[in-house]
Amino acid sequence: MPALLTMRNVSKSFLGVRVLSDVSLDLEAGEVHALVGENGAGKSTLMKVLAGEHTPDSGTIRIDGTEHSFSHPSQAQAAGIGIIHQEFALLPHRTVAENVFLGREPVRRGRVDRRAMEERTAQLLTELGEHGITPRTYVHDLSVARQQTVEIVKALVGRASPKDPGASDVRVLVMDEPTAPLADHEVSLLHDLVHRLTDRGLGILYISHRLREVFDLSRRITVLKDGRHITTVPTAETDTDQVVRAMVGRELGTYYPPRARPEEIGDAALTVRGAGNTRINGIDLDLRAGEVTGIAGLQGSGRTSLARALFGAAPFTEGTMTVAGRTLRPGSPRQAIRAGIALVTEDRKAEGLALRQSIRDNALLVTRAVHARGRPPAGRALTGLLERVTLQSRGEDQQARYLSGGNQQKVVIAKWLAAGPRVLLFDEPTRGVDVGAKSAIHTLVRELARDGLAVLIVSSELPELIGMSDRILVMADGRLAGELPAGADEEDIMRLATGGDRREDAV
Amino acid sequence: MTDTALAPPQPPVKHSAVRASRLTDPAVGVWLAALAVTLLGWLVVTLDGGTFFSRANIVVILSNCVALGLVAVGQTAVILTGSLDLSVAYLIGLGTLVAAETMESGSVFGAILMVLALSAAVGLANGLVVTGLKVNAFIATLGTGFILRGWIEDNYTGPAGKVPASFQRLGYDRIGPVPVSVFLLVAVALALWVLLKHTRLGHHMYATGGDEHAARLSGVRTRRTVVLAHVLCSLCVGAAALFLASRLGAGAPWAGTEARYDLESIAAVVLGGTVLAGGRGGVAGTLGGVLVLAVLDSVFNQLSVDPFFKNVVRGVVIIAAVALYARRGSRRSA
Amino acid sequence: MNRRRLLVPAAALCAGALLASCSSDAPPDSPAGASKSADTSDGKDSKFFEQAEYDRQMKLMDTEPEGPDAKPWEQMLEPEMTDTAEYKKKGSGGTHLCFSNAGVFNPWRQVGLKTMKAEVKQHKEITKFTELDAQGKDDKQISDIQELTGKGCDALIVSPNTTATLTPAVKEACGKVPVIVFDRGVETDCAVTFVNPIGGYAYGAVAADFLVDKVKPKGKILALRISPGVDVLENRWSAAKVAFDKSELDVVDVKFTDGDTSKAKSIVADAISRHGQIDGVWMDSGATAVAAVEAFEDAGVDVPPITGEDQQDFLEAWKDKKLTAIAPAYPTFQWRTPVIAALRILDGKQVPKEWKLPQPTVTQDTLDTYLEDGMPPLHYAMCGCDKMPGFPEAWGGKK
Amino acid sequence: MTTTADATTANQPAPHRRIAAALGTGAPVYGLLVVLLLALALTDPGFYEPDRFLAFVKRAAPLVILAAGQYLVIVSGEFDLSVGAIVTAGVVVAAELYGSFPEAAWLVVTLALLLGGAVVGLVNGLISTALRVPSFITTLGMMLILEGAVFYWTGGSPHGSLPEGFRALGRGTAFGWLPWAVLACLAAGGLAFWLMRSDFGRTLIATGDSERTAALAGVRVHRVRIIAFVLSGVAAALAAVLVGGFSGVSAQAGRGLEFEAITAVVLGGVVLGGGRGSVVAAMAGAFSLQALFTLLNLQGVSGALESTVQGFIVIAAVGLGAADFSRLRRRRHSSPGGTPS
Repeated sequence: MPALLTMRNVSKSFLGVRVLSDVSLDLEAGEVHALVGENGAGKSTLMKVLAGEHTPDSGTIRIDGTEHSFSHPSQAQAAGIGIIHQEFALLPHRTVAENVFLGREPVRRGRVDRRAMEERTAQLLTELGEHGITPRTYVHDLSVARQQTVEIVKALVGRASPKDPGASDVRVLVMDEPTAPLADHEVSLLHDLVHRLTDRGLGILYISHRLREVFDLSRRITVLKDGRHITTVPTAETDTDQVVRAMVGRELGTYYPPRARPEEIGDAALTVRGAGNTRINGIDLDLRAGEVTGIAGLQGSGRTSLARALFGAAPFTEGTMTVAGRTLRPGSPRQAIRAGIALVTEDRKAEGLALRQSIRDNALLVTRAVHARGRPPAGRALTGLLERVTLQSRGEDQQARYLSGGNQQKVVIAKWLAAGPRVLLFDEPTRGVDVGAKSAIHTLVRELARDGLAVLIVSSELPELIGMSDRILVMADGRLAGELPAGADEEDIMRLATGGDRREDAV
Repeated sequence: MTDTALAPPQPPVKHSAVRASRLTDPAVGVWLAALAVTLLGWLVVTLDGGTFFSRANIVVILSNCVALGLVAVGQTAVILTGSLDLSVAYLIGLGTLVAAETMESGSVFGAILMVLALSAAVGLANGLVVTGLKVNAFIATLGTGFILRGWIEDNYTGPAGKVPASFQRLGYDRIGPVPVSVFLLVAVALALWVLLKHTRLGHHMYATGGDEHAARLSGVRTRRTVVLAHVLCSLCVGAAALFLASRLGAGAPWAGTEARYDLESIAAVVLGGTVLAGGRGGVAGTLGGVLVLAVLDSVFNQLSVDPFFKNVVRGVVIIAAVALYARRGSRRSA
Repeated sequence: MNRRRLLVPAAALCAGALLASCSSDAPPDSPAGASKSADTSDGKDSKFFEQAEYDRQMKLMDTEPEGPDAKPWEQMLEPEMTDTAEYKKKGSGGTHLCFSNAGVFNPWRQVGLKTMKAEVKQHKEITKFTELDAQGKDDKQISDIQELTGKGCDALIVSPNTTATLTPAVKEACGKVPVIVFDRGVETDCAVTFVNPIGGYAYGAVAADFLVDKVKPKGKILALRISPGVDVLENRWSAAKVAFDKSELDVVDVKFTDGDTSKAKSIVADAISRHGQIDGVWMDSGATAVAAVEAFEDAGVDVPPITGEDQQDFLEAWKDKKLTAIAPAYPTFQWRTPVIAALRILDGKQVPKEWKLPQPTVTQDTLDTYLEDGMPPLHYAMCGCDKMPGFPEAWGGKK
Repeated sequence: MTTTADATTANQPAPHRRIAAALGTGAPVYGLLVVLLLALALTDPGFYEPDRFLAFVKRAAPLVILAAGQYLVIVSGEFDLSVGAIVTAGVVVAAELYGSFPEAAWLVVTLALLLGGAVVGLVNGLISTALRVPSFITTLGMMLILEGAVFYWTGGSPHGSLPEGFRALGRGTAFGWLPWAVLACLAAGGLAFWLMRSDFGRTLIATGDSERTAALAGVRVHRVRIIAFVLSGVAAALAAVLVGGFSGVSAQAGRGLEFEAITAVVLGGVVLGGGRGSVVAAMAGAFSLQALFTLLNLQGVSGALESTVQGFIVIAAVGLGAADFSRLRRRRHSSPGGTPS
């Protein structure tokens, strides 16, 4: 019996540049097959080929032994391939049902059969154990996590036949970084879901940077590098180091840089007392020069709100905030920046970069916007700055959108360093960043702390948080639930984070 | 000042807000506005010593809705899909000419088909230029407009053709106070409404307008959708041309441009709460917008307001209305 | 799959169209009657040329008008009087006069409207004057007329936006009130009287003949027109064409300016450079005359014989720059006549079926009599308003 | 994925790339312009005689200035449909002012107009940002309001005429050979160019590219956009001065100019929606458009067909640009910059 899905010698190049060369891969029914590799290794391209977004230059795609060639996503769907994209493909102003069936609305007597759509959607939602969503809810009224669920339901709905509206004939499900937007307990929900799907005989291609998940979930792991197939191994027969080595092509040494020694930690650069706003309250916080403070917490616990409040993006409405001794009345990012606060946001593409502008213009944006009087660093100064963040690019004129996630993040950091901040806030510093760049960023962050900056890191990746932080503050329900010393373990953190089970409103 | 830009991506909203949004739905709002304007007009006119709800006046208001209404309904289709059509004005002119001339020589029905065929062709051209050549709709349709204009100027030197009395009845007959042409408008609007709400094409138009990339990833044939939207729009414009032909009794090259149907229709659509960027709104609102403009016009007439001053008021009304929608929109972080 | 979807709206539209046609299955007779602008156009101006009408206008130009010389707006050429007893206003009480205006989208109409309003003021018996402005929309003017017929007007004055398209509406109105049409005509004689000057042919011919007379044979003529498709203007051009064809002159360019002065100026400049020289400029209206003159100045060449209109700025330029020029007029005083006509009709006095007004021309000799100092540049000299109360301020001028 | 080329060399862009960057995305428009200018030379050998050519530039000046102003608004992600109305209003108001104060100094009137333009722009900006009305609608409404208001005020036609003093800027020449309009055009162009090199210009483009990013980087996005609108208004007013000077009083001086300006900017490869495109290219677009008009004049294309030809060429040119651009994008996309995931 042939494998559920076989891709053989798939090659794809864009005007001469090869991004996939002779990649082969197969997927059994009921298996989770993990696909790992650094950004630009070709994962996304491979998936886009499978999804029918790109047509391969050569190679074959077989499903149940029958060969297919896709020229449009709808054909891939018709062939039973469902994709969960890293960026959601949801329409905020349409209902859940409309989104789920978009592109394959069931039609009865010439009209779209809304009832069928909504019934089927509701059914699938309950099957996935999701009760907070009704098919008629507007997507823009849903939390990110629930939008994720909608994405999955959407992927599960195959091309409906008029007879049996919404009859799912999805055989292959591709998940591209599905847990990226999720909080940890949501991740475990997702994993249960994945198991339930495989039990139904679906084959799942699972793309992720989080090796822990990969090892938890997958039966086999395939590693891509520079558009080539490196290896495919049964998960049971390998370990993290081997995989990482295959991905990076070198040893990654110790994962995290050494923490700050006590004498390196200075006095408070930023102090907050009794501060709060609609989302968070009672915040007492000191960020000390030279120290890396980690903020842990579930999605919706207020950790991001805290960062944005400190930065004045969603300012505190009560309490006091002093930076380097001078009180800062909460207002706009502009004021925060003036006071020497910088925020590396979670959503790099939408909030961190002007994607169609050059690296130079992005790096200089803050200084141009705020410190217009003092000449922004130009020429060598800028070059030096970019070297410092170990940016790898085709020159300062390259547009930001053509950089990899890691290098994009480095540009964002450079942008803030150019403004010479005292306090550096990171929200999910390494989201969607590949292993190599990840450690580079970690090292950089530590260096900055060592240079006397006060650093705050918000992250949903506990290993990162634990590895990087000199102390960890845990948030729950918009309050600081407690503080843990360096090297605290995940159980302590989760206990504080989930203190008093309030998962529902945490979502 | 920059708070809008800073509002965090997706603040969770309670479901009650969704209910509320039903009430603050622009489509409803604009009809309320229309009602308000009507009552206000009635009040003012009566104080001025006129009669607003006279049968004659109602007829006038309604029949003034038809031409703009048909165009605006079509415009709604393209705008919802995230596109735009600035060529409508010239298409109307050409449409009336073709209609009148074919009716003079041939049959009425033939003429109708001719005009619709012409419109469909123009719509197709617009759609293909926008999707195929990737020319921004603004420029593309502006260009086709120019092309049509040249065609008209080169082939016609004034009103031409002649519409038989039989067909003119479309423009002049009425049932009670309701001109039959209004039924044409209603029919077209209804057809488009059904199409938008209850067919795949409709759903895909909303999707394409809302987020073309997402729609495409979801397997929507976005290009095809945009092209069809343009065709639909042009067909509505064709209907408008037919109506005008029947009303004017002949083809009038500048029937569309002198009335500025291109910009007026867009104004009406937006007044009706359809978002210019696409993806949200609908026919119902547009009709409301058209009604508001028509009633305003009538009130101006009753008070014989200086024609130049009318434009000032219209401009203010349009801006004010959209500003209102913007406030509503922001309140629910839509 | 999309075919079926396309059917839905298509069907809907046909349904709409059908609905339309069922309400109109009456015998397709043509009440509006065939007319010049109703026959299919072959895209050339020939269709705008009628020998008979042309000859008539030529003859009228030499005809002595009846009526007071001092008041050309009350004069009439070859009138065929018609009886209006049936319209005689019953009982006393003020007169309610209504006016459906095509629009005020150009200075000529603005001057005209001011003049008409001034005329209305002069008559105590007119207690109410309702004006509706169609802003150049045929469709709106149709409903305006319908609306006015419902307003209890004693008489309705109509200045149609276009000839063919307003015929049905006017016919409808004729049944209810005495209708006076002026400026542009309609294709029905149901109106009590149709007030208009001699016409476009005469205008075009006068200008053309002037050039034929002033410009040496083989001279290069540049014809500047506002825009195609405006019947009045088309007539002017077709008549001019006749004259030029007969002459030795060589019309090197016929361009449309859209009444846009800077475009006109550019066109003239380009024409000069393209043809080396221009020996005469013919214009179908005065709006852009001054721009043309300036184009020659800026190009550093003498201004050749040029035709314009009785627009103030042109007359001034003419005088200051000692141009060889002529200005046929489409007199704005014709805006006074309809009011006068209306009152006569309501008095039961006779009026001509077609009230032909004289169409004076501004020539070198008459220039000073028409050129009124202190008037705004876009004023039309032949408004016949210089004796009216409120002149010149009401027309934007200064004493 | 990434080049291991060491950063230092990578960060010294080759001169040709610097030039390319300076020219921006508008590459196709320069081609178009060259073709048109050549065509002009062929149709009319005398075209490049200094005075003739200067006359051409002088004629193009208003549109170029409008394009520059329109560019600022478009690149920040907005629209300005009111410029045509501003030009008309400007000319009529100037005439009206001279009607009341015949002795007014040209400089005063000119400055008054510029100020007026600035105010209109300010209103446009405030409504579009603070009230969040799409600028397409704001400026559309403003167009109606301006035209209406001006004619309502002047009863349809201005009372005065424009004296030579005022008209010199649009009609006269400096040192007897160099039209003032050309100088004004150069000045405006230079200013726009400098502006876009300045910090303001950069933040403006960034705002058009990603409003959220700009705001979080401390850019006062509303203020930046409002300034763009104000500048566009001023540019329109300046164009009004030139147009009025060039051809005198006219009640429809600015008809259709808004569309011509936007067309010019798009011809210059500037992306409607903002964040991309160079002001030089936009102005080149304006020149191309004017060259096209002139060519059609000289070619003696039947007056009626002109607009058809114009329509085709505009669509073709923009289509070409779009195609060109997208191919460029794909090449870069696959380049070792790494594919964004």
